Formats: sequence, C-alpha cells, structure tokens
Amino acid sequence: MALMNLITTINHTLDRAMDQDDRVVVFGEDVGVEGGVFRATVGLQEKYGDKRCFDTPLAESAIVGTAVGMALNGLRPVAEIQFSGFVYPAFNQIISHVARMRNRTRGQRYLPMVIRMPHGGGIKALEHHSESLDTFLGHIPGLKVVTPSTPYDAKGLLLAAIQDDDPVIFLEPSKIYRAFRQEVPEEDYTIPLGKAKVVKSGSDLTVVSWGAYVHEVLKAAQILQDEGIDAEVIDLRTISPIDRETILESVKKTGRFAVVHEAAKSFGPGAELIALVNEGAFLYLEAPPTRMAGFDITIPLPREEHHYFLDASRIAAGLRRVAQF
Amino acid sequence: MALMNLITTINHTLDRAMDQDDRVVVFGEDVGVEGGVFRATVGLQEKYGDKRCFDTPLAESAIVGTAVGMALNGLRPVAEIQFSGFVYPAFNQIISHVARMRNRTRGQRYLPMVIRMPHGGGIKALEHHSESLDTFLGHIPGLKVVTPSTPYDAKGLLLAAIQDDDPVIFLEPSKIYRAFRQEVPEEDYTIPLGKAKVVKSGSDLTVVSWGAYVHEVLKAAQILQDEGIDAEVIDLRTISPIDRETILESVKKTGRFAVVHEAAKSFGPGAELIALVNEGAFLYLEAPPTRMAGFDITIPLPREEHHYFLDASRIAAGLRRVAQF
Amino acid sequence: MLIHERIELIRDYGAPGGPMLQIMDEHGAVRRPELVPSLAEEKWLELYKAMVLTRAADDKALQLQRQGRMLTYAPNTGQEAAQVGPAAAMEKNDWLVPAFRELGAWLYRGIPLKTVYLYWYGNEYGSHFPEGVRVLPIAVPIGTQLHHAVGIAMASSIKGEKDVTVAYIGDGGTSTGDFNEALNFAGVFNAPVVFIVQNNQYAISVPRKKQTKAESLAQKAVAAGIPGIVVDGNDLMAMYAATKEAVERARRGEGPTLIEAYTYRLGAHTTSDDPTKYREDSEVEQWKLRDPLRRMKAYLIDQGLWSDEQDAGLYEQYGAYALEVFRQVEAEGEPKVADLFQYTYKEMPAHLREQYEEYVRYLEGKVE
Amino acid sequence: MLIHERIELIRDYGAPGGPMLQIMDEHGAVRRPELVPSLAEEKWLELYKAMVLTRAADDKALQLQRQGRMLTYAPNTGQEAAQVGPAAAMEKNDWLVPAFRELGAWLYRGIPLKTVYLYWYGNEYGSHFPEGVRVLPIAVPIGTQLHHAVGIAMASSIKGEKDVTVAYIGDGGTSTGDFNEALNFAGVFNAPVVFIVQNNQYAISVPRKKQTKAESLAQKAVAAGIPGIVVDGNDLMAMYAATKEAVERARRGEGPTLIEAYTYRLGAHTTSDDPTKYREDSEVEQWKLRDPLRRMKAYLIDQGLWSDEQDAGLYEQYGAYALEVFRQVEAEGEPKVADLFQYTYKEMPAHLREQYEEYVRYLEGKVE
Ligand SMILES: Cc1ncc(C[n+]2csc(CCOP(=O)(O)OP(=O)(O)O)c2C)c(N)n1
Ligand SMILES: Cc1ncc(C[n+]2csc(CCOP(=O)(O)OP(=O)(O)O)c2C)c(N)n1
Ligand SMILES: [Mg+2]
Ligand SMILES: [Mg+2]
Repeated sequence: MALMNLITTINHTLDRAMDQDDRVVVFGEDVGVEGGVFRATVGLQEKYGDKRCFDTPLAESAIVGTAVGMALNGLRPVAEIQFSGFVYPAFNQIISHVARMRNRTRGQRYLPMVIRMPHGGGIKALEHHSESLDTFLGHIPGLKVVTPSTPYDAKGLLLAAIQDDDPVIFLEPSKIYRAFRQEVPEEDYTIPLGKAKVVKSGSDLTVVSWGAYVHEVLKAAQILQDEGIDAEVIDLRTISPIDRETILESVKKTGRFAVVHEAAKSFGPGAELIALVNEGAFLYLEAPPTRMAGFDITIPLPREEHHYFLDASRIAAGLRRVAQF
Repeated sequence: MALMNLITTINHTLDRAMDQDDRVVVFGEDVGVEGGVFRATVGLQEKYGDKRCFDTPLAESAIVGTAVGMALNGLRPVAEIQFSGFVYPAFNQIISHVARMRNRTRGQRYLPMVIRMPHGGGIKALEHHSESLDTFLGHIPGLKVVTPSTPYDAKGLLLAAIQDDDPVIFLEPSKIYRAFRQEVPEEDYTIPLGKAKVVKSGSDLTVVSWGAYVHEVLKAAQILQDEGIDAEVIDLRTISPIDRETILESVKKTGRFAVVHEAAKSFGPGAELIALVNEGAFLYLEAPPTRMAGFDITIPLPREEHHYFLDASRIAAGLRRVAQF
Repeated sequence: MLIHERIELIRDYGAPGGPMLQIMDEHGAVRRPELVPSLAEEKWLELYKAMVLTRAADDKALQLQRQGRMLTYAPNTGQEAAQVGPAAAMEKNDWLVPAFRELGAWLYRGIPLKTVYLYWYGNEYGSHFPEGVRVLPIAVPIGTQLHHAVGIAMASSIKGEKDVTVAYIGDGGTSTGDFNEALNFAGVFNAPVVFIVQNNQYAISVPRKKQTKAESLAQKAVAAGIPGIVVDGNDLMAMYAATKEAVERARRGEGPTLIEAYTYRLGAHTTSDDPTKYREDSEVEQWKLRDPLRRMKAYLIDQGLWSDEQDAGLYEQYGAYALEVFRQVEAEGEPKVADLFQYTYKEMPAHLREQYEEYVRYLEGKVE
Repeated sequence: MLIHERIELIRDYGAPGGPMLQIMDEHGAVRRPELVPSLAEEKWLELYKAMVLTRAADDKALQLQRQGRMLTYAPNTGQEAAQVGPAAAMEKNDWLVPAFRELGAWLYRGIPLKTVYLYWYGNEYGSHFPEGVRVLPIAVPIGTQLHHAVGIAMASSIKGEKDVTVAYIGDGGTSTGDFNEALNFAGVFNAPVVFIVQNNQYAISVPRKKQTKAESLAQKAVAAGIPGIVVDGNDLMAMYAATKEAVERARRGEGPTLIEAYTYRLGAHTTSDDPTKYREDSEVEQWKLRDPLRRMKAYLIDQGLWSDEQDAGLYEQYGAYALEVFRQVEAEGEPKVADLFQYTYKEMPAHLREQYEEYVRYLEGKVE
C-alpha cells in the first residue's frame, strides 16, 4: 500500500499493465521522453523502451486511428489525448471505427484499446483545456466511457479498461489529479466497468455524480446531513453504459432524484439519467427529478470559470429544494 | 405557388437566397458542376458563377473551416456536407470555432453561416450514410440546429437560417427528399428559428417529433384517433435551442408526454425533452414521460435497417401505453 | 512532377510532366524488358484471369443492380490492374487495408465473392471474412483507413514481425487531412506500409485537377519525407513490379512508399451516379484504349499462352459463376434479429438486452 | 531539402540540406546586399524597437507569472524576427491569423498590449480587439486556424478585394491534417494567403526531427503544389523580404506561399513546461548566439543609427510600460456575470436567460 494521488496512480497503473502484458503500448503527444504534460507516463519509456512508450507527431486523428490498427494486429494500445478538448479531430475515428469495428464485422474483429485523457475544468487553463465530453461519448453505441473519482478507483478501473476487449474511453478529472492522496494497494485489482458505487448511503434522496464533482456532492451531502437531510450519493464511475440497477434501486428507496454534473445542461448527461429514472421509477417519485449542471455556454476562461462550477453550497441549495419539495 | 418536393424546395430556396444577397456562397463536394449528389444545388453554378457556387476538394474540416473564414470576412457561406455521417472530421471546427467565435470575442466577431446536410436513414444506403446527429449538435452551446419536415417549412426555415447572424446547422431528412410534394409559395417568407409547431392539436397526450418521423407520428396519431385517443403532435423544427414554451404548454394541457426520434436512445435528444418536461410540468404528469427511439446500436445496413425504424404501428403501440397508463 | 526519392526500380521515372513507370504499353508490347518481374508465365495468365473475374463480377453486379436485385454498387471496371497487381505482390501474411473500390484485390487476397456481394447487398456479414484473411472491411469514411494501416504496420514492427501492410485510397482521398497525417506517421515510425492511390481521375464528379494543384499525387509523399512514384495503373506488370519493390523495401525495414496508380474509372462512381453530367464521352473512349485487360490479353496471346476463344469462354464462365454466387446471397434469407444487438459489445449490456427483448416481444405480437 | 517552386527572390535557396534564405548573418553583417529590402533606415530601427518591445513584454509576463499574478504564459523569446518581419511586410487591410505564439506580430498589427495581457490573464476580452484591427483571436486547437485564413482569403478574392491573409502555425502544427487540407485548398482556389511556419524546433517536448521525416517543413508545400521556402527566422530582413514577396505575389493573384521560419524557442513551451527535461542547455546556448535582436542591434549600431546606451534604456522603458499595462489589467476587476451568458447567441434564448437569472438570484443570496 502506498499513498498516491490520482496522477501518480495512473502512472503506477500503466506501469503495472505494461509489466503484466507485453501487448500493452502507450503513446501520444509528449508521452515518451517528457512523460506527459501531467506526468502520467513518466518513466515508462525508460523502463519499457521506445517501442512500447513513445511520442507521436501532433495529430489526434492519427493517434486514435493507429491505435485502431494496433488493436487489430494484436496489441492493446493505450493512447493519450493531451486534453479532452483536443480529441475532436479524432471523433471521426472514434465514432466511425473505434465504436463500430466489432459490430461491423459481426464480432470478428474487435478493439481492445483505451483512450485516456484529462477531462473537465478547474485547472485555470486556456480555452479548450476544460471540456466535458460525457454526452458526446456517452451517446456513441459501442464505447465504454469510464471516469474515476479517486486514486483507488482509478487503478481498478484503468486495469479493467486495459483488460477489456471493448474500446474504453478513460476520462481523468484533471482538477483532482493532485488534489488528495489515498492508500492504493501495490497488488493488482480490477473494478468492473459498468458498475456505479454508492459512496454514501442515505434515505431521503438519491444524488448521482461522477469524477471531480463527487467530492463537491459529498460536501453538499454533509451540509444537508447537518440539517437532517440524509442523501444517498452514487458515483456513476461508468458513464456509459449506465448502471441503471444501482440508480433505480436507490431512487425506489428515496423517492427523490438529482444528478450533478459539469457538462452543459442541455442534451447533457443529466438528461439521460432523468429519462431513465422516469422510465424505471416514475411511480416512486415524490419530487421532480432534478439536474444541476453547467450553464449552456462554453466553459469560461479562468477569470470567470468559478461561476461555471457548482460548489458544495450551490449543490446543497439544489438538493435541499429536491428534498423539501 | 408551385408543387415541390423537399429537395427541389431546398434548391429553389438556395437560388432565392443567392439571388437576394450577393454575400451568399454555396459550396461543398460535388456541389458545383454536378449540382450535388441529391441535386440540391443544381443549376446554381450556371446561374451565379463558380465564385459563388463551387466544388471543393474532399475535406470536411476544410469545408467548414473555410466557411468560418468567409463568414468572418463578410460573406454568408452555405456549406454542404455530403452526408451527415461525413461531418465528423469537421467536429473540431464546429465545436471549437463555429459555435464559439461570438462568445470568444465577446460579441465582436460572429458567424452568419449555414451547414446543410442530408440527415438520418431510410434511403437504403451504405454504412455512414444514415447518421442522426441531434444529440451531438444539440449539446453544443452556440449552435442553432434546425430540421424541416415539409417543403413549406424547409423554405421558411432555410431562408431564416441563411439570414440569421448565428451559425445554423440545417439537417435535411434525406428519407423524405422526394417523398411527397407540397405547395410552396414563390415569394419569400421566413419561419422563425426556435419555434416548434403544433401540427395536430389534441387533448390526451403530447407527442414531440421532428424531421421525417413527424409523418410516421401523424400516422400513428391517426390510428389512435380512430381508437378515440386524441394526441397532440408537435413538430420541434428547431432541435436547439428547444422551444420549451410550446411543449410545456401542451403537456400542461394533456398531462402525458412522449417523444419519438430516430437517433439512438441513450443520451439521445429524447432524454433532453423528458428532462425539460420534468423540470417544467412535473406536477401535471399523469403518466411517465416516454421516449421511443432508435436502439442503442449503429444504424444497420439496408437489409436490417427496417428493424431500426419506428413505423406508425410501433409508435402507436407506444403512444397507446402512454395514453392508457 | 517531382518525386522526392525513388524506389530503385524506377530511377528514370517521375520527372516533371514526364513519363510514369510503364513496362508494357497500351498494345501489350513490353517496352522495358529489363523491368519485367521474374514470374512464371502461367502466373501472368493467373493474374490476367483474376482481372477477368473482377470484370465479370463487376459487370454482373451492375446488371443485377439494374434489375433491382443489388443495392448501390461501386464499379471497378478499368482499374483491375491497379488492384490485382499489388494484391499479387504481397506475401500470404501481409495485410490489405481497403478503401472501397478494390474488388480485384479483395478477391485475390481471399475474400469470397459471396462475401463481397453480401456487402453490396446491404448485409453486415459482407464484412466478416474467412479466418486468416488479413483484409480489413471497406472503410466508407474516406481517408480513415490509412491510420489503421499505419497502426497495423507499426504493430508488426513493434512485435518484430515481418508482415507488410498495403493500403488503398482514391485521388479524392488524398485531399483529406487523414491521408497526410497517415503518411507522416508512417514516415516518422518507419512503418512497413505501402500506400496505393488509385488515381482514377475523379472523386465522384470532381476531376483530379480540381482536387489539388499538385502536378502528381505521388509528390504528396514529399510532405512526409517518404518516396513516391507514379505508375501506369493500367499496366499489370508495372503495378506488380512497383508494389513488389515497395513491399520488399518495407519488409527490409526501409519504410513506407506511396504509389500513385494512374488509372481511370470507366464506369460510374456508383450505380447512383450519372457520369455524363461531368465528363465527356470522348474522354472515356480514349481511356478504353488503355484498358488493362485488353493489353494483358494481347501480351498473353502474343506469348502463345492464350487465345481469343479461350478468352470469351472465360468471361462467360466467370459471369455465370458470379450469378450463381449472387443467387446464394439472395437465398440466404433475413439475418437474425439478434445480430442487430449482439455485436455492439462483447457482452450485451442490460439496457441493450432490454431493447432487444422488448423488440422481439413486439415482433412476436406480444406487445401491441 | 526540396522546394517545389521558388518565389523569385530566393531562387538560389532551398537545395537539399542546403542554405536557407539569409540576408544578414548572425553578427549583423549583410551578406546579400542585393536582397536587402528597400526600406528607410529609420524603418529598420522601428522594427528593431518592435522586437525589443516584444522581448520586454514577454519577459515581464514571465516575471509576473512567477509572482503568481499572471496565469500560464507562452513565451516568444528568440522568435521575434519571425513575428515582426512578416507583420511589417503586410498592408494595412491585410488579415493576420495567429496560432498562439506571435506576440511580436500581434502588437505590430495593432492589438494593444493590454488586450494581450488580458488574454493570458484568463479573460475573454483578450480576444476583443480594437475596431479595424484585422487579426483573429488566438486559436488554441492546433491547425484549425489555417482554414479560417484560407476562407478569409477566398472571401477576399470572391469579393474582388486585394487584401492578403497571413497565417501562422508551429512546426508541430504541420503534422495536423488541417495543415495539409488548408494548403491544398489554398492551392486549388489560388487563395491570396501566406502560411508562416514558425519552426522553433519543438512542439512542447517533441523535437522537429520526430515530428516528420521530411527534411524541411517548407517542402510540405509540394503536396499542395504551391511554393515553399526556408527562411532564417532569426533574420528580420530575410523574414521581411520573403513575406513581402509572398504577400505581393498573393496580391497579384499568383496564389499562396508557405514560408518556414527556421528559428528557436529560447524559453519554455509555456510557464508550465520545464525544457531541461527534453533538451540540452548547450543547444540553447548555441541558439542564443543567433538571437534576432542581437544581430539587428549590431547592424543598427554599425550603421550609426543606435547605441548600447540607447538600447539599455529602451528595454527598461518598455519593461516599465509593460508593468504599467499589467497593473491596469489587474485593476480592471471582475468581468460582468452577464458577459458569461450574453455572447453565446446574438439574442439570449429563453433557457439561457433563465439560467442567467437564476444564477444572479443565487449570487444575490435570494436563493439558498
Ligand atoms: C469523409 C468522406 N466524405 C465524403 C464521402 C462521400 N464520398 C464517397 S466516395 C467519394 C469520392 C471519393 O473519391 P476518390 O477518393 O477519388 O475515390 P473513387 O470513388 O474515385 O474510387 C465521396 C466524396 C465519404 N465517403 N467520406
Ligand atoms: C489539436 C491540438 N492538440 C494538442 C494541443 C496541445 N498543444 C498545445 S501547444 C502544442 C505544441 C505545439 O507545437 P508547435 O506547433 O511547434 O508550436 P509551438 O508551441 O512550438 O509554438 C500542443 C501539443 C493543442 N493545442 N491542439
Ligand atoms: Mg477517384
Ligand atoms: Mg514549435
């Protein structure tokens, strides 16, 4: 067991995966010599050589597309996109090929590949460095979309992603890369993809969130707890496919539902969660299912980005309305 | 007044727009000499010359990106993407620039441009020729996303789109390009963007749809009518921003809501509509708001695509459940 | 036209506006005997037959399409040498990465005609190939496939395997960003890959000249610092020879090559297209004289290996075979509904299983 | 290195591995007097001063960033000539389309330093320029801006206007598909646009050699059939002269040009970057000797137009000015909350107005 933050855990986990399986190769912009702009891949090229961990030219479509080719020819590529805002050039590959190769070939060819990227805002960065892709990626059949909220989960989910025979997009909340440390076991373990986790059980309302926002939601839940409102908090962990069972079970118990996310509200991931709660637990609902989300704007530059984020107090205010409806 | 189908109406409307305003230029793959693979631009190069209607090399990112530049330098470009499934290479331009230029420059620079494309399935085409982009595009703040369901609407909406000072994505349901003809006035008129239309009023439940599906929904409504169920049918017309007012007013009247769309269900446009109905009319709901949508799969090749589509009978079955809940 | 670096064979070719690599002329006469690949004579007959099969299968597909039995079809007529030549120059374990107009190459590399017809018949099983056939499915989004080719080739070198990847694209495809990115990656990683541009002079209606100001498409290799060459795409010998050289170069670790196969699409873009809208008949007539089958036939007859009578019989025989294959396709019946749902993921997730089951119930009339 | 076609001025340059266009050597000595642009001598002094201002503003930004007052900043030191030279070679109505590392060009084209600082201070008003300044905002997604440049240039020709567009990109950016697509479009449409690649030898940590196997970046023009040239990017005279020629060529309707400005980033990629992780100090020291300011200063002193004393004072004065400007930026206070919402569309749609109003109520403590 070692105390690790999120980024060192990613690094450790990639190391473990490469050590276990020669087919795992890691690449992207600045991933090799420099070890990644966030240091996620530091030391890997030294340890495994530049055939297994290497820098690429600046071309995201090519990064994802060559990963497809490698996966077709027996490797298990783990590609890094430097920031989620730079994955758009690769959307054609992701939508048209990554997500479809298995279905297109009626199961004959498949793509055991992972695309990792820092995700979301909160790091006071330039434009395009703070994007939330939950909806774009969640809406693509054939992908699994995963995001951890803690170092412990990150290791288990990332190992599971690399071992998965389907393509996985692994969204790393960059805001909490170095926010806190946690005990992470040295030995390997996986956390099944597609399973949400109840991170705080409660009886008065169900709140679903994921990634960096889980921590704000937990703070908000604490505020409410002090007021006598007992929220159940679920960390979605896999954005797609969604673990409906865990959510519906909770909503059937609490009768109230809220989802909290960073992405813009309209056509956002919260809409999907509200729809599935309607489909699966409508008659249990004692209050309107509610979403707290980013405004329908481009996430602002650092001077104003604090307005965009929901902090514990704003989340608490929203949850209170749901609880007291 | 002339009887026109959807594709001839698009052609007529582009002609009108180019005639009215020298700043309107039309381009894309096979748009010039050939007049478009669906013949949407036929005759325009002859009439307005190859400076105002022209073929481009095969590069969608460039097509959209040069349109951005032209719009910045005083033109009103109308770019064609040959099929919606080929717009993905341009997503970076659309998300990062088309949708953001006005906000980025705090209103100083803006993009009066239209991106037209055939949309959706039902034409027995190859893979990637039948894509539904409602969610992808609807989730991008700064875009207007419009889709007509009739020739009459197409003219009014397309003219409004070309005259709009914000970028508009104009999705043309290719399935109904030649499905039927309608009287379309010679003189020019616009239909305001952002306004849905009640195409059949009714009192028992509200059904929202758009594009080619409006016609199936109307057929389903007729089936129900014969059974004594009176559905109100709303053609959304603008997918984003959504006309909440018209929808909520209807739901408050009927107490029941269904949305019918072609795009895949999960994270689909129906989720957004259900969420906003929850937000705006929860207490009026007498049944769970329901979505009927594409399966969460890649739209199949022609041999199996009929399974993917909702026909009037399947839609009627779903609506009946909502009405009888 | 400028060629950055030339593969050995063709040191004399590629001058600006100058000749391209041609071994056999339009009449089937060998002009560069020293460059004729050392293949057994029967091998040339075999390759010729592969081209005739391609032509017959193509014609049959068009005919069936006109009868309303086949869906949209993209014909290959005129481009057979640019397809069969490279396919024959590959080794058994080499990979082929198609664009979408390479019938001759697919058949030669082991895809059954039935599978090809299934594809154009609108069935996903048209992308399911026999075990061991190292060919990717058709890539409809132009340009995207080249990244896959480079990735496959990089994987071969990472694994220390000697397989080479041959990838196709059209003249229109060379304008995509993906084309350039892929060439650049291939150069940087010295990937064992050969890119073949079938320059058939049109991208649907857009002529080659409007696609780029570059004098040749081969010169696009210069941007990536890799060799490029223009080859007479209607000359089977030249296509074989150039590809062979490039493939072996790649296998020896000498990196990627770009081959522009200068050819012509004699037919329509697809069965939905009417080429008279954008090109002159006279142009087509000119190109018919350069038909790759015609000149190879002349050569074989000249060599005493073939006759006109044998030839007519062959085409008929292949046509009959193609029809028979298509009948099998028609007889296949509907694919299973389960197929729609079960290949999106390795295991069907809960929400998809529910959609599947609900739909089956609907089909069974259990829901109304 | 191969150059496909050369702009007139530089017919002698661009041979493989050969020299690049240089007018003034590293010591400020004019080596090609016949190529010195015919500018008034005071003009050279003015351009030199523009470079000093750029350097001083850059240094100040770095210093402020280290004090925690500025956010991430991307320095320009070493690249001033590649920025000021082209900017000065443009006419008043010409358009400048930046990448993100062209401080010298922005200032010269009329963007106030305050606006630039606002940008790096994390404020959208950093992309709002004075009326009439034909410069686009920074484009962070690498490569995307070139399409805008081509579109602007195409619009100029469609409208029959004579304005030329000058666009920037980095060496890393030349690997993007967008770079190639844009060059190809420019060639096909004969767009009046000049592409300037600031080859500063690195894309963050990735050295130029790993970015492409091409011997030069200028040769990437060959793929699009347009002229390309390598210029000493640290030679103000050469950058001015080459750009001037390319711009006037474009204005005369002779189409686009690609200029590779061969230069070096003396500082870090941004203030978040530590270049010692990926390059040797000795390399940096070598390049310091080729500093564009140093050689221009030597030239001016040699010409009797300038002195060391004047020089020291100038840098100090600009530094003080930059600090003063930054203080104004800091004093600006918070942007309005309404600004967050009101520029997404021309008119705020209902749902956004509601979000805005609800948030304002929250801020006013009216919601809890
Ligand atoms: C990215 C993309 N854009 C547009 C299309 C539509 N389309 C299909 S084939 C074609 C022309 C291709 O021309 P070329 O590359 O020369 O190949 P050819 O058809 O001549 O074999 C186009 C534009 C597509 N398939 N993919
Ligand atoms: C599409 C895209 N991918 C990745 C990035 C992240 N990034 C920012 S700058 C940079 C390197 C750019 O190198 P170069 O083009 O040489 O410009 P320089 O920084 O040297 O001026 C990268 C990878 C980006 N901004 N855009
Ligand atoms: Mg072609
Ligand atoms: Mg650089």
